[in-house]
Amino acid sequence: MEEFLVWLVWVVAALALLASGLAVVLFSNPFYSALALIGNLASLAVLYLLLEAEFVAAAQVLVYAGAVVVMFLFVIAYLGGQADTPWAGGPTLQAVAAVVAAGAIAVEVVVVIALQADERLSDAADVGEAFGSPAQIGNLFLSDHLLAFEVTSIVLLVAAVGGVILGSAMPRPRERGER
Amino acid sequence: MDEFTAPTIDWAALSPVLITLAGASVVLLASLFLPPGVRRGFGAAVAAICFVGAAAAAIALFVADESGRGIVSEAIRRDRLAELAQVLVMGAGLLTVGVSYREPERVERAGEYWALLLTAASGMAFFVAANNLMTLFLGLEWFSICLYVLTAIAVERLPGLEAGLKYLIVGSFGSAILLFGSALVYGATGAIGFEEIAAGTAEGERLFLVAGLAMVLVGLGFKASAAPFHMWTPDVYEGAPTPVTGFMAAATKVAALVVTLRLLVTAFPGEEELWTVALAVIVCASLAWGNLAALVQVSVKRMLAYSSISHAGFLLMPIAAGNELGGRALLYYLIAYSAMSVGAFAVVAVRERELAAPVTVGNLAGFGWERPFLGGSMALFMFGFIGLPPAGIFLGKIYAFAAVIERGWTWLAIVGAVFTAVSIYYYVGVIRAMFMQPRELAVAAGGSPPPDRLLVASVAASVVVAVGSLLAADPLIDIARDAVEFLPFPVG
Amino acid sequence: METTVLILLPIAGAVALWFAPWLTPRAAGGFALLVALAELAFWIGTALNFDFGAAEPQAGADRVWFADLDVAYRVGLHDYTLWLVGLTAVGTAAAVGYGFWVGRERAGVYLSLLLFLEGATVGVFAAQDLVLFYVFWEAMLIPLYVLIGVWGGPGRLGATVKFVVYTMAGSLLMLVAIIAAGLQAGTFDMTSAAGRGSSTWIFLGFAAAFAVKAPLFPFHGWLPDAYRESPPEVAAVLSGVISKTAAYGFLAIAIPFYPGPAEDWRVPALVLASIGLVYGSLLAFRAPDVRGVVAYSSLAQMNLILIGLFAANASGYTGALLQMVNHGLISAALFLLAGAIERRASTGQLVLLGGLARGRPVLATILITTGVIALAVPGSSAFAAEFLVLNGAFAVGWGWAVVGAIAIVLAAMYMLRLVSAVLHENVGSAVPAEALDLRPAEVGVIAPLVVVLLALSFWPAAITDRLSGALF
Amino acid sequence: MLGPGIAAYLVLSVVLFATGALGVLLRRSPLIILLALEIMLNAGNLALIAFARRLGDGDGQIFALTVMVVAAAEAVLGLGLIVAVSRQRADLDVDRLTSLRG
Repeated sequence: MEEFLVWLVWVVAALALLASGLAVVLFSNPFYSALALIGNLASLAVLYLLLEAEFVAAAQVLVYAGAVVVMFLFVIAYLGGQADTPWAGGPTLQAVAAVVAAGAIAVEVVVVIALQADERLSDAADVGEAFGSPAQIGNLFLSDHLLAFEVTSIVLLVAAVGGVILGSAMPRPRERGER
Repeated sequence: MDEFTAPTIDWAALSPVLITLAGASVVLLASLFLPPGVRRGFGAAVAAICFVGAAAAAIALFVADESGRGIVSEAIRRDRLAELAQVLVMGAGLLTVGVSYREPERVERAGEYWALLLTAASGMAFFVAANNLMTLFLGLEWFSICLYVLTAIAVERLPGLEAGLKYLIVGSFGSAILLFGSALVYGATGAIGFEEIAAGTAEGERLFLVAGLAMVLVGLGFKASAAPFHMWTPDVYEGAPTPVTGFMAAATKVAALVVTLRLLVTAFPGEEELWTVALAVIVCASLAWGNLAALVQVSVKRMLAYSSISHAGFLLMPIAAGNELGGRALLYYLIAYSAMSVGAFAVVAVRERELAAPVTVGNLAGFGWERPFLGGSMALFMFGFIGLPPAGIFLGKIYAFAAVIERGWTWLAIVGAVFTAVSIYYYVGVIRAMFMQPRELAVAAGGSPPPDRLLVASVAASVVVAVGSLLAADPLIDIARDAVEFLPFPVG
Repeated sequence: METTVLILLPIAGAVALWFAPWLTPRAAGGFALLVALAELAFWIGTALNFDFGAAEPQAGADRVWFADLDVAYRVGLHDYTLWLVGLTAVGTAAAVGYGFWVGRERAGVYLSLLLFLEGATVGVFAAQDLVLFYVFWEAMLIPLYVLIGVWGGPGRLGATVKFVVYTMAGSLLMLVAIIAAGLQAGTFDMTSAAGRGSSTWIFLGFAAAFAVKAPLFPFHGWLPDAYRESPPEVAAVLSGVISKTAAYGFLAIAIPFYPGPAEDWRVPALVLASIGLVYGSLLAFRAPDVRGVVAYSSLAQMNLILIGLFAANASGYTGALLQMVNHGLISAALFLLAGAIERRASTGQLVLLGGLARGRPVLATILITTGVIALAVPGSSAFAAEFLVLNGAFAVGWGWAVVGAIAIVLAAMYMLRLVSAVLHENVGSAVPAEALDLRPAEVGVIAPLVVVLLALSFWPAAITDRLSGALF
Repeated sequence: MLGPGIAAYLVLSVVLFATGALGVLLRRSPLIILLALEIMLNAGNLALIAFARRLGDGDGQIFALTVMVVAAAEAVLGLGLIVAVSRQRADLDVDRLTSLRG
């Protein structure tokens, strides 16, 4: 019964994940895309729970859905009609690159499925209660991965400074603006 | 619940990272209190002191002991490869201080500019020491994010902003690929540390490992701007403020290539037959694409961007050789290349300020005779980029070719020679414009900018490094040997 | 030690001039001339102390440059390179003197580049290490490029691009060959026997660079433009001295180090050189201007030298070496004379020239003397050299000697045509009546070249008897 | 472990990564490209966590957490740049959509 429930949750989460992912990419209105991203992140959080990564799942919901997506929504609202301005600055040679990427990824899917048929990937380690718990994560962060932890704070600080600089981009008077 | 034990930290090993980081904080905080007039000078002074201090610290570490060791559970390494790369990054940073001191955009956001420059160098210093996939990813993002902001720091200039956005998007795309590749490698070997990956390679799922290795290579290829992952390079180099471009061209290449070398050699020695061939293909693509596209460029910055793509090819060539000679070749080449990149972009910056317009090959006309020192230096850099003496890239190319020939890939050296011949045309075009075209062809200059002794000093330092690296080849190659000899090269 | 001085003296002079832009053109010119003459004097001193007959390079130096590939600053002079270095010193001194007298724009930079070129050329002849050889080889290219590109004629930009791309394409293949050879041998030392081998590919890599620079027949596309568009004294150095570095490359590296492949490729090389000899002579005969005649005759003479080299016997080698010196002096003198003529008539077109002999005895005497030596009348040093070359070629096959003999007849034709078109016939429309005879300065520059030629004509054994068996 | 094996999670992550990659490559709107980049990074996270579960190893989860921070930082900068670009565009020239060649 429990097995069935887990399967059910997984199937629902997986379908939601794929559907919302596609929605993010396909919606022409960035506002809907950002909303779809919330669904995407939420279904990811569910999957993380199934993988016994409770702390990551919690962080996912708080950081992403709570902060990042909200930021996206603010910006989209701020820009209004300008938000979906097409932009020629993206990666070039899209068609070729897309085909190559799709091909490479298709190969990988086949690989994964093949491995699964091989039964090699269906096993998982036995993990104790503590696996994925805040205590374990905290312990790792402050011992083995202390440097990574510190670096994340630097990355955030730089992003904050960058945000301040970019936010200061006030339209300037013409005579000074033309350099 | 495990008993928590705080890790012991080798602060000395982190000193190049910490010195620059501390400098960044000082500049950032001080610029809140200092009057705008002195911010620029103060920031520049702090930046210069920190770059010198960090370089000195790295040199001291290099001299202090020859054995490498891991820091904080092998998250990063304290070894001579990292320390030499740190010296190069700091040197590029120091030169960039001189080049950007009078850059017009610096006046408004002086504090943030210097802080970001220092932080970027700090991130690179961390990145080159990375010893597991997580620190590699984080170090990459650390300095990349600084560079995204530096590219767009002239927030009133649309080209700069668009370049920053493009850099961010393409760069993050590369990082995402790198991340997914890292995940696959982690899954295949059960480890993120480079040595453990090498140890776990044998029993891991090989298909995952190969796919992961390929994606990691692609991610690093984006940073090194090697073809076919180079498409951002010309636009970003053109849009970014010129001194920042010089710093990116020099320091990013050092960081990306040193890490590529370390990762491939320490983590994937067992997959040598795969990545050497993959790199050889990337080398050929970069040489072909960079050199052929550079032929038709009008803008000097774009031309130099394509030239940097082609040099990514030359720099990857010794890594593709996979032997110790190649490791030496890479580091020696980087010494000369990084100095000359900063110097070349510095000269472009001068002309750009004179004309108040983007520099094209056409409006360089007469520049060589107007400013003999800068013109002569630029000529030296251009001849040097071709690979002619008396610049050190000449020997760098000899070493790179020697490395692949020693591996038995003479054909790759011939490909390199052929595209060097192609490259003559566009490098010489710059010299021709500077010295052989009548001055009237250039757009009327917008007044003479004030003399910029710091910039000239930076260019002079680049010239000294460029020529000195040829004359003092033996000690430099010994240093390069010290830096790489502990790496377990898979070939020869 | 002396060799190092010979290399570094002009380079030091060049650097000093480069860093003294405040010098007046006159002061800069005087200084440059002084350096060039000091170099010449030093060469004479070296030659007087030279031990002819020793097989080892002399007066050299050996300092480690970078040890891991065994590359070192190894220099030294063989008896045959001594003469080529002397040719370089004489030719450059004449060129510097001429450039000083003519008064080029930005004289300091101009003359410093000429001096730098001299140092690099001496380095090419003196290097006993393949990497060092390559360094000097490429270092010659940079001053030449700038000299032609900045001070050349109206078509200079196209000429420089052609010149640089041709020569670099060849020399980059040589670079790969050098690296491959050095890695195989474990050292780049040219004096060690380890560098020699039987690899056809390495031989062809060297041959590519030398064939372009010499130039051997189908690789001469850069030559006419470069010789026409250069300032006359640069053309004099280029055809008189620089082209000899390529012949030297065949003589000292390509053929002796790779005897097997050189043997295999001897017939194709001889065929190409013969074609080049005849073709160059015919073009020289048809060329419409003074410089064209001298340029194509240069092509022909270089191919004659290559015939001597590829004969690969003592007679051929000796003749080729003597002819290298002869031709260096002849073509330097002729290009300087061409410059003098162009200054007077402001054109080099033969149809517009003529009648310059009347009232200008010095010009006429010097031009005729040079021309007569160039066409190898019996008794001239060129005759001695060409006889030795043909003798060497005859030992390989009589056909090659016949081609050479035909070419000598052609040489007589184009030289006489040049002399008569310039000096005799009716006064050309471009020749002003008030055009002066050669000025003392011009005589002072050109006459020494001719005097040396005459001395060699009387005493060719000065060179030929002072060649040890080191080569053969 | 209950439910589907690790392979199922990996298939999901690969498909998600492909979706994001195609979004980055094919869409023209920078905002949507940024969202697609977030999806790519999250796909990497899913793979990391799935592998961490399989290996019973905490490193993968730590890695995923740091990736989240990085993704947030990238989003901040990306959005900041988009806002700055659109302000400048409105200021300078509404018709000119790009000043750089693509």
